[in-house]
Amino acid sequence: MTTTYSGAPTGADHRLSMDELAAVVAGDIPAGAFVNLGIGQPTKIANHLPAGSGVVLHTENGMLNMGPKAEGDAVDPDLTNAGKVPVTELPGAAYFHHADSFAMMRGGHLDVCVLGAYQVAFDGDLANWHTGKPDDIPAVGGAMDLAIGAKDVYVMMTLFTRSGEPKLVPKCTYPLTGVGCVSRVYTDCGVFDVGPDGVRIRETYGVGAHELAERLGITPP
Amino acid sequence: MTTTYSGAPTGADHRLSMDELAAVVAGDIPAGAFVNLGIGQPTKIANHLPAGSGVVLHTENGMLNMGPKAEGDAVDPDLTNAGKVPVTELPGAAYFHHADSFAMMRGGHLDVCVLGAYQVAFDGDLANWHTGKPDDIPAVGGAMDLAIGAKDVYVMMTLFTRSGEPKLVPKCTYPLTGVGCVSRVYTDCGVFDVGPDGVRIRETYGVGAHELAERLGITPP
Amino acid sequence: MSRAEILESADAAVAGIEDGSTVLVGGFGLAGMPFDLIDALIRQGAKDLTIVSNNAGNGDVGLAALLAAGRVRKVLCSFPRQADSWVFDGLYRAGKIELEVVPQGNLAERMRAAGAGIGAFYCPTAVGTPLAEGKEEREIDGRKYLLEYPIKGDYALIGAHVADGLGNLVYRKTARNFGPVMATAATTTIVQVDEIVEPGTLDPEAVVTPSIYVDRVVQVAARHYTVQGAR
Amino acid sequence: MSRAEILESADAAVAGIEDGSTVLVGGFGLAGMPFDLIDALIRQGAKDLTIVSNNAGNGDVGLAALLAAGRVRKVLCSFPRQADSWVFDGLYRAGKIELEVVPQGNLAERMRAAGAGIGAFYCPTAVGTPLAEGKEEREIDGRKYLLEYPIKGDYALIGAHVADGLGNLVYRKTARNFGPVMATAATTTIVQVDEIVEPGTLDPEAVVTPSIYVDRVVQVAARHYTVQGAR
Repeated sequence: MTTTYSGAPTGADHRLSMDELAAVVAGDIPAGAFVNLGIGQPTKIANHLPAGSGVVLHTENGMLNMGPKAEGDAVDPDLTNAGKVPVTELPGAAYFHHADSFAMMRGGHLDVCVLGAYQVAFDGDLANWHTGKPDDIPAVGGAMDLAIGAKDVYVMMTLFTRSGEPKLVPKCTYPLTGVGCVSRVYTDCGVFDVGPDGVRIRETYGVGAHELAERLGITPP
Repeated sequence: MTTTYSGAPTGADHRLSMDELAAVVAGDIPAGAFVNLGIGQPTKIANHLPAGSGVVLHTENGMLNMGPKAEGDAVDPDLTNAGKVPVTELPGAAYFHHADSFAMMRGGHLDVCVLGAYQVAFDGDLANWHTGKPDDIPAVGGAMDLAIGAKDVYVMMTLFTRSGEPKLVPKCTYPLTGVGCVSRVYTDCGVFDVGPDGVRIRETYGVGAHELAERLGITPP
Repeated sequence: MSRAEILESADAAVAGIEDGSTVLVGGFGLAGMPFDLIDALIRQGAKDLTIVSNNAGNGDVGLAALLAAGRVRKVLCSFPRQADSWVFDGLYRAGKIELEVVPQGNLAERMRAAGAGIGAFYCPTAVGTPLAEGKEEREIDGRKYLLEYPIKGDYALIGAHVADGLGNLVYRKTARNFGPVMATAATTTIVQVDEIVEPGTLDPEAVVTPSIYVDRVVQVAARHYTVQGAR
Repeated sequence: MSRAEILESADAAVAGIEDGSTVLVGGFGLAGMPFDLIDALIRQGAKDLTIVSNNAGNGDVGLAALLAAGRVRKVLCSFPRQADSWVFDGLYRAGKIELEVVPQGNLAERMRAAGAGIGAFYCPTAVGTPLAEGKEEREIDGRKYLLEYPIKGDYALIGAHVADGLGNLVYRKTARNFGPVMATAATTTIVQVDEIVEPGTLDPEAVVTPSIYVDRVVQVAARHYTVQGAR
């Protein structure tokens, strides 16, 4: 596998907070796109989509044109997102059952899906469903369906674990969610393209591209 | 294959008209059954279902609880049966698309389907879609889906061709629509059970069971 | 991707359909048939088309007119032979058009598979018949099945009843037929409707085709056609 | 077959469910969960059940209570591990319950296949992952797929919003989730609804589950449950 890096531009002089990172991802989502935002950090992206972007949010439990989190009297136990958090509906919404919802995903009709991850490999392999620890109860939910479904699968995560291990790696050590499915990785330290041609640093935050490449084991072309 | 006949009762002293036969079939359809009536003669059965039978008619172009043929102002080009004849809707109707409609059929949810036929074999093979003549343009429509779909597939036809050839035969010579799919055959001359155990005469009209068995080549057990 | 375009004319709606395209055409007989889009396609001129539709044209209008104009190389359909399918009959007997006969339910399910990302499926329909020729057969749980592959379209032309400004669709009665599956199975789905309303007008519980499947919408004048002879 | 029975109580609705049955249970978290039917099933006493549901119970109610009562031999679900899945977690770690983890979309599609008479289908989900183990892989048009088989239920217990007297159903918002597919995949489908209306009241264009899929219906009191902690 080829791994490349160039003198990628420094996009910010500090590591991004997850909110700042959500804004970066939101800025890369094309106007009018159909998007699924995975449970956890990726849901924050919705808060940063510009007004009038026309981005339509899909939630795999059966809805298009999902609105923001429901508050107060708007909370309806029959209307939740995939994380089981109460949400609202926007004008032009549509409900459908689970087989139709996942057909929509598996059939490649969504433009972008943004997921969290334990690990992403330079070639786009994704691990985000199972730590693989023997006492861990496996639970996959829609992770594997999401991983292979959208036209573009983005990952949003911190680049390093709390103990400092890189989560963008030459090869995943955690059990895989999908093979070669991720095209871009957004992290607090930088943004990366991944895939069959290997990894490329697009932008860095609070760290130089050369230093980042070295820490991740990305070798120059 | 075993073929059996017994001294089947004579149900009428004359060959039945197609309308009389439709009444016989209607009498055998259980109350509350979900039924698909094929194009042509079988559609007449609807006229003989007793009031309050609760039989629900399915039309494979996407409707349950289809009502009678539409007349006059009730004609709506958007509401037809599978024969493209304008029909009406009954209270409790539901519309669905073609994939859902054929899933309903293929999934074995219909109780009874009544079809016309060129030939039925003693073991339940059905030929009703193609004469097999070289200059004939093949056209199958929903025939093969209907043949394998319902819990019980009945055939309604004249027992003999205009030139006197039996249409209930030891083995079909016309191209098959489905294998071993028919369970009962209603004809102007009698009613037959067919299937893996062979053919059995249930009832005859205007002809004795022995004479009928002889004409059809049904040998005693 | 992205919100459906609302176009001013059927001609604008069918712009860009390339020669050699596979075009899914909705309708069962006349119900749901997108006549205005087909007429526009005839004017547009794309040729060497593969048409996927339940029938192969009735009378001299719609699909029959497209066939008569010599634009169609091949038809995949369940029921080409009808009392009024003289245009197709003539072309077929003259060897000027290819035909693949597909059972009606398989036609629908194969397009559904295309839209749903299913690679292939085992289907019990047509086992033991001439239409099983060349297909892989497998026994599962004591029943025989044939392996069927998806049918994907470059374009779908469908008729619906009402669209909202985002492209969500509802249909009318049995005119729904193939529209919803074809919308999922084509790269570009083009829809003619009787009416376009504001987003938020359609009941979200009753939307049949969600906007994600719809690329272009055009409102057309009320359909006028006779029902007689539509067999 | 035949028109749905309208029953007076949830207990009457679940009568006859045999030991060893496979029971499809609707709901995604709490939305659409048929709590009254599950409570009645606990009272009814059937044991050695295989449960197919998206989750494996939340808190101490519903499915979790059925599990706690020791009635469940095996669970097929996509997401057993949740913040409040302590009942399942305990049973699983004690080796007292079997688990088959199925990706959420495959769970839905496998039940759809059961309802639609599809023998098996090639699905791209989970290729190259631990969940591909033991499954047949095939490359079609350059993409890899796994062969997936139908999941059929003896019974389905689902929650819907309104039924008409024939058994036609509509749902509410995302509580629709697995209900419509489970209704097609079970031999006997049992539904709890908020309201039963006369046939002809529901819009035929908006019926989600046609009456043919519904065997027993019971109207239950308004659902009261909290949303907090439902992850």
